[in-house]
Amino acid sequence: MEAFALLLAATLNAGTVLALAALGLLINERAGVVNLGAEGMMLVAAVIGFATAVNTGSDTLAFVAGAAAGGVLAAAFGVLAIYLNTNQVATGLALSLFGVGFSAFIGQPFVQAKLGERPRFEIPVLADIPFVGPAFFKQHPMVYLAILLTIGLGWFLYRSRAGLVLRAVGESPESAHALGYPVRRIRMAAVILGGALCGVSGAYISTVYTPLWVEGMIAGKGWIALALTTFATWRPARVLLGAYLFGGVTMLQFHLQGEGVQIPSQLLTALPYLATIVVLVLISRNATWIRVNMPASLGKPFFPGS
Amino acid sequence: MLKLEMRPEPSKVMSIASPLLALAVTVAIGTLLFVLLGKDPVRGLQVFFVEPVKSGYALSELAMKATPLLLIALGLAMCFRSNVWNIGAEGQFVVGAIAAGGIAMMADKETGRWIVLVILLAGVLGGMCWAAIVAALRDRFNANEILVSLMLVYVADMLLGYLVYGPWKDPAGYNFPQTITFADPTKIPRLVSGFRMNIGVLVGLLMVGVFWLFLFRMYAGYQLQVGGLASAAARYAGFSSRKALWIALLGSGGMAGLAGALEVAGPLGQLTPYVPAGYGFAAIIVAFVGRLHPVGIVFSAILMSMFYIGGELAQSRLGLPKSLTGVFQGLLLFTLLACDTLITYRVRWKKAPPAPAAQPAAPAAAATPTTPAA
Amino acid sequence: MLRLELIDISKTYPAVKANDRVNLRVKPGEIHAVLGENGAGKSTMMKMIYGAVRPDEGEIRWNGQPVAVRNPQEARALGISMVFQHFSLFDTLTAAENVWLGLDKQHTLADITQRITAVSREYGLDVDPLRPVHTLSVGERQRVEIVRALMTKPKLLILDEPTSVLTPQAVQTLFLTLRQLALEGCSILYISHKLDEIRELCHHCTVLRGGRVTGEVDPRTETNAGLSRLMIGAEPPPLQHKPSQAGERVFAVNRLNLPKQDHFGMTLSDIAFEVRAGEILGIAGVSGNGQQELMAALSGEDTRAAPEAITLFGQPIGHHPPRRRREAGLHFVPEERLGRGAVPTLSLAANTLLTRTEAVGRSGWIATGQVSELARHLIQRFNVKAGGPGAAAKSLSGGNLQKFLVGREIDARPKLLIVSQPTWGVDVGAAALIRGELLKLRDAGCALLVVSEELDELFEICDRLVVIAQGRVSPSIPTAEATVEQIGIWMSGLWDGAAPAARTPEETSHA
Amino acid sequence: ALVGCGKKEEAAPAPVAAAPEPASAASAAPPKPEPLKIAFAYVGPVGDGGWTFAHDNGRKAVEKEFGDKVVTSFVEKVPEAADAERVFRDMVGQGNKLIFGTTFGYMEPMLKVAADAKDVKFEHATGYKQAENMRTYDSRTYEGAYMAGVIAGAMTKSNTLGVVGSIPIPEVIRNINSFTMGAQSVNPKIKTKVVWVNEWFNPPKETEAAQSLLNGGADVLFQNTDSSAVLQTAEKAGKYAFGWDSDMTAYAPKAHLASAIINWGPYYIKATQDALDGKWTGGTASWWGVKEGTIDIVSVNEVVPAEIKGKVDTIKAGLKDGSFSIWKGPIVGQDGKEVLKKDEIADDKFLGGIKFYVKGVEGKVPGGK
Ligand SMILES: Nc1ncnc2c1ncn2[C@@H]1O[C@H](COP(=O)(O)OP(=O)(O)OP(=O)(O)O)[C@@H](O)[C@H]1O
Ligand SMILES: Nc1ncnc2c1ncn2[C@@H]1O[C@H](COP(=O)(O)OP(=O)(O)OP(=O)(O)O)[C@@H](O)[C@H]1O
Ligand SMILES: [Mg+2]
Ligand SMILES: [Mg+2]
Repeated sequence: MEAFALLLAATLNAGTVLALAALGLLINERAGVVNLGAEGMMLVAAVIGFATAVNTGSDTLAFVAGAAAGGVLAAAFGVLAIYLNTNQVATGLALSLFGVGFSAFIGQPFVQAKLGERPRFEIPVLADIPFVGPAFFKQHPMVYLAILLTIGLGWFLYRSRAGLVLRAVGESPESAHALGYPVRRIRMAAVILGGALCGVSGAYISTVYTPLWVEGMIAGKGWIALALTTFATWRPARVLLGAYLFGGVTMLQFHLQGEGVQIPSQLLTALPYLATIVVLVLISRNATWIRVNMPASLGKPFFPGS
Repeated sequence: MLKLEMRPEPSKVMSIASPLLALAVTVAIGTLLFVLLGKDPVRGLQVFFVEPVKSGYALSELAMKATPLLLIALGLAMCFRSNVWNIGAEGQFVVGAIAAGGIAMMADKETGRWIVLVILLAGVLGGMCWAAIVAALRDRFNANEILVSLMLVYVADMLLGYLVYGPWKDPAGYNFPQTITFADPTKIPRLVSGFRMNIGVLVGLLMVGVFWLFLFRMYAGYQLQVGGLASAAARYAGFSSRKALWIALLGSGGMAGLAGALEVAGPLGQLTPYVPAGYGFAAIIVAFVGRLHPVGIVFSAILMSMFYIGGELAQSRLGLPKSLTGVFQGLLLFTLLACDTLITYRVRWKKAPPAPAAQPAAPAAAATPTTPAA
Repeated sequence: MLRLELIDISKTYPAVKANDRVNLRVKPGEIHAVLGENGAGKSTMMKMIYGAVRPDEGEIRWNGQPVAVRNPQEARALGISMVFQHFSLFDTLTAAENVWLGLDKQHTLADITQRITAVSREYGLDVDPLRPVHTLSVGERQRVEIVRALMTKPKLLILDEPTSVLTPQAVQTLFLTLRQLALEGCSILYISHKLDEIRELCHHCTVLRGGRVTGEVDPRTETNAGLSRLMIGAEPPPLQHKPSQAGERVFAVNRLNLPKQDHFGMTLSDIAFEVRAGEILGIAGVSGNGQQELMAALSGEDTRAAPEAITLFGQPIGHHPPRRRREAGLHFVPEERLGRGAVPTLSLAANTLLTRTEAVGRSGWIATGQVSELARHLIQRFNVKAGGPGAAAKSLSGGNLQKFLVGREIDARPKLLIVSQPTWGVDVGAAALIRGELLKLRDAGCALLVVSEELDELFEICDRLVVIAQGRVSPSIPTAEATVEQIGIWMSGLWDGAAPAARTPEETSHA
Repeated sequence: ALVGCGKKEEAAPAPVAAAPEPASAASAAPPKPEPLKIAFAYVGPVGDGGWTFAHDNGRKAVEKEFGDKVVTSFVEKVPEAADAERVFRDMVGQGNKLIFGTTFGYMEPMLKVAADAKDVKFEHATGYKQAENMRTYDSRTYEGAYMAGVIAGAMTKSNTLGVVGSIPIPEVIRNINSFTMGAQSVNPKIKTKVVWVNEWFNPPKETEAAQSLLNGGADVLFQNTDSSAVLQTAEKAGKYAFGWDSDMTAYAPKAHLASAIINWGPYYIKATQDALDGKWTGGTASWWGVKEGTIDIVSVNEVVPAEIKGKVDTIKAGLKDGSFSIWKGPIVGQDGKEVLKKDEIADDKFLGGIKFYVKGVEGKVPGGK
């Protein structure tokens, strides 16, 4: 029982990392822009966030710095993909490539750096409830923030006017343009926001999740976050659930190994990826569901003709 | 402020000038970077652009490095031209290598040289099989091929890991994760003795011709591209999008598998967990930098390899870190993409929004060539 | 005082001068027509008034004051609303959300939902605010657009070709609404190239040609011929229309039933008609009534039909893909030129390969010389203005590309030619040429099926007519015996023997 | 020609910087014995904080020891694939006379290059193939693992230890076994859980694996991966863990029980000295450990009882003078079968081929039969 509670707690934590980035990517994809540069943005944000935490001792500042770094890179991507109409897939890949190299490059001085003592978190009283406490109430505030963010984003997209405009831009940039919405500026804002959230996730990884900086430490989480948005058919709550699911499968495979389950460890390691494919297939079978939820202009450049 | 304006027709001049411009900008940024790092920029550029081509041996190495990139990128270019986004060539490369390795392991000293052909074929089939999973899931369940192909990269890595740690492990290898080293007859024939460059280079160049002909001279290739450019037109003409999907994925998977086979039966000579070397991902960039054109890809594959090799040399010659290679490659791609914009758009200096009163029209606008009007 | 005045407005696009020092004066409560052939610059002018495009030079005055309308929000703040020629709706959003997006901030969605109901009652424009737009018919979509425009209580309403998607009866309803608005003091800018409509509705008319104002008249006192002269400088040459000699039955559609493929489509039920050699059968109807689905089924883009439902020379072809149908002599010109009939970025030569495979050898090898030769031949034969076989399809103007595409199919010597919207968005000269070519083909013994939303065109070239409404097709009637009124009624789905299930189409429910 | 001596007025090359330019160096300096050029090929980034980092520290030790008698350079992140051969050939081409390849995967490429460059000396880490101008070296990392095990056995309350395994090669399995045996030497009830991440270096994955071990009841962790992620995860959870390869105290002052470190410096200095003295011979294998000073356990935490610290010191001393052997029978495998009879001491061949878990380790060796 205790072990299960801890597995749950670890799952939430692992899921949070993915959820933060995936929610960010969801925002820019809702506006019709695919940014495959997530991995690169997260890496650069991880090193900048880590450097900030080392120098200031403040995790909060690290998140802010990470967000700024992610935002800046996303803006570079945005200028190319939105204002210069470059191919989004290629530009995103270039950003990833650049980010991997650049983060390693600027990160050299921080490889052996260490952070101050990592604070521990628990919510008084609630944390002491048996089972529930260890499972849900001993988490970093970011875990709860991610949940709030999901709720907030859901509200924003489906209840607020600004969210409606965002969806409208992703649905039909031509129509939005005709109605007088500054499509490219909105897309740009969404891309920057998406990058900033990827940045927060990167900084969270290097300061809280695995508090250190080493090259390439994001190790594919950016790609998984990208997969999650499709996986979740661009709906915030599903992104969060998908992130937890993925985090759960990841933790579960280690858990099973630890319990000595007789399955080749390579198969277990491949499990999260196989799970993604399976879920993707299940979701995609319903074409209408995808059509209704997928931003219709996803990946297509828009160039106002005037 | 600067404004982009769609050109009535893509500029021929810019399509040649743009890669040069991009290279120039990258070189300029690189020079700046070298100066900032306190390195001699001339020496720095030399390491990246001269040393990799300065001798026969260097050229052979460059060709070796460029061959897998070239092969994979050719397949991907066809794929992307038909609007199928296979970004999992790395996985197809690995499975091609596994299949080729599986055959190569069966050979012994007595086996005839024909085995090389079988190995290459096995590689092609292996890559195709892996890509076929993507095609099938896309075709049958409409599953997004970007994600499926990407996820399958990790699965392929694990498959390779399972084999080399498990059933295929060299029994005499002290439990290290590797297969036996393949028998001599499996070795891909070299072109020049002493140089590692092998017939893969010729295969690569041959495939350039094949792909060029297929894309620009064959009806099937035409159909594929119409599907990618305008799916409604393809439906109207009666070109099957399913067929295009399968051809594109099988073709690019096969090429990636071929590259994998050439790699294991060539310089590697055995399967290890380190077969995946990132060629599949780098080739995506190679394909784009080469503008998805077979001939362009030859140049971009060479350029990319120069960056790789230059990156190694820059470490031992200048003490620069490896990460610089990625920075350079990223920058080159960024600038190239940006410069390519100039092919279809031109940059114009426009005044800010006009005041209520009249503003003179931009004089240049009137002088622009007009398209034939009805 | 004038509600709106444009003084010497110019707008240049890279390839054309869309507006060249145009002037426009609109009085309060006036229904003001802007007339002009395709590409005359009407839409550009409207977009400048609405702030969606910025003029290069010139002055806009609103109630006598010079203004800079920098974006549509500012236009709406002034009291200008616009219904676009190409709808600017968002498919997956509800009608209310679509309306909300077109308004400026202060309201809540709930508010809007209520007001939509009120406005639609006031003007007889039935709109269900909670339905997603993709479930609406074209007519309903237009009502959403109009309601959206009306919600801002505009002082000036711009309508860009609003009637191309409406039945004649629905047009009348719209006119009632517009007249009511005008009486309330709202000025209306009404764009159309349908002369009858303008003469019926409008108080004043500004005519554009080639981006310039070529005249200002009172349409109520003008004849069609007079307006036409102002619009294109001449009357189009009359067509040579010999009586037809219908021959054997070439093509028959019988009991064609097709369920719709998604929400966005229309179900085809029990469609039957036939086309004989040497005749042109016209299919009239308001767009969105199943034409697209029918064309897809006939062309082979959709092969779900039962094999015997479609026969060509007696052979069942319902399952055949487009290429097999073409081999059997069935050629098709779709209404979308760019993206369907032609690949925009490919050359004209390459575009011939979509439907013409003479240059493709058995091995699949393309003889490029032969391909260019064919393109050159088509350019010459059909008088296409283009840079040559190497010119990209998208570099051609609409009319020239249409000539090329129709020519591409005519030149293939089809036994049956199906043409959808042959002159859609094509200027008068090119339209006359295309119609002439179709008639020539008929006279040569080919069977033709023409789908068009323009009744005038159908009456001009067809020997027999059927009407498509709600996914059903009416019995055929010789053109000589048909009247516009009757066809108009049929377009609402009300023909004798129309299945009892055919509910009253929404387009006429508020008539 | 390889011997260089005499002090020069020029400063030694900057620590991290690579070789100065051969051309300028040659023209600027007065005629003098050429320095020995030494090159290192690393598999990871110098900044991995683990394996490659430790090797690079060895390289720096060589520079410090020999000053301007040597010139060192390195190439990092050399893939264990076709690229390696080119890098080695280039190192030869650059005039390096002593070349270190620091990972197993360089074995075949080094052999090939060695065959063509007879005047160059090749040193290959962790491999098993030699040539006349190529020899192998390795560290007895299991000695550090054993000593860490002793501490772990004393510190665990749950009697469950957790190991984050990288890649199931003999070395790593040997370390897991040694760690377990060390723990059992002070606490026979010990069980060890193992989780494989199938990578040398993937900090988030290591974190997740560590977390799942903690969740599964392990309260002292050990890892054979290259980052400090496991240690830091233990710190966050208030549990214990060890540093590996290099001293990691700083990363987790509370959780850090000790660091089992590899110090490649002594071997690299000896190899360089051999080369400088002309005494270098190929075809041999060196396997150094505590005795030669390449393996140590350092920075033992204060919370470790003095008694245990004393025990560790005794073991270390025993290893140093050869009076103590870790792999000395009786040793029983997981399945209960005796793998080493009483008082039998495993030879290096036995150690090199370990593919089984000893009793007390849970689970199954991946890929094992
Ligand atoms: N700041 C502005 N000043 C003047 N006109 C504007 C402004 N913003 C938008 N518009 C007008 O509104 C129309 C719709 O905006 P559009 O989508 O073109 O903005 P955008 O090009 O995305 O914005 P940006 O200025 O960021 O490029 C434009 O065509 C333009 O005429
Ligand atoms: N965004 C644009 N970029 C370039 N050219 C344009 C653009 N919009 C319109 N044009 C060109 O300007 C001219 C006038 O176009 P406009 O749409 O105003 O014509 P119109 O009178 O509305 O025609 P129609 O009856 O077809 O709607 C045409 O030649 C058109 O091709
Ligand atoms: Mg127009
Ligand atoms: Mg118009």
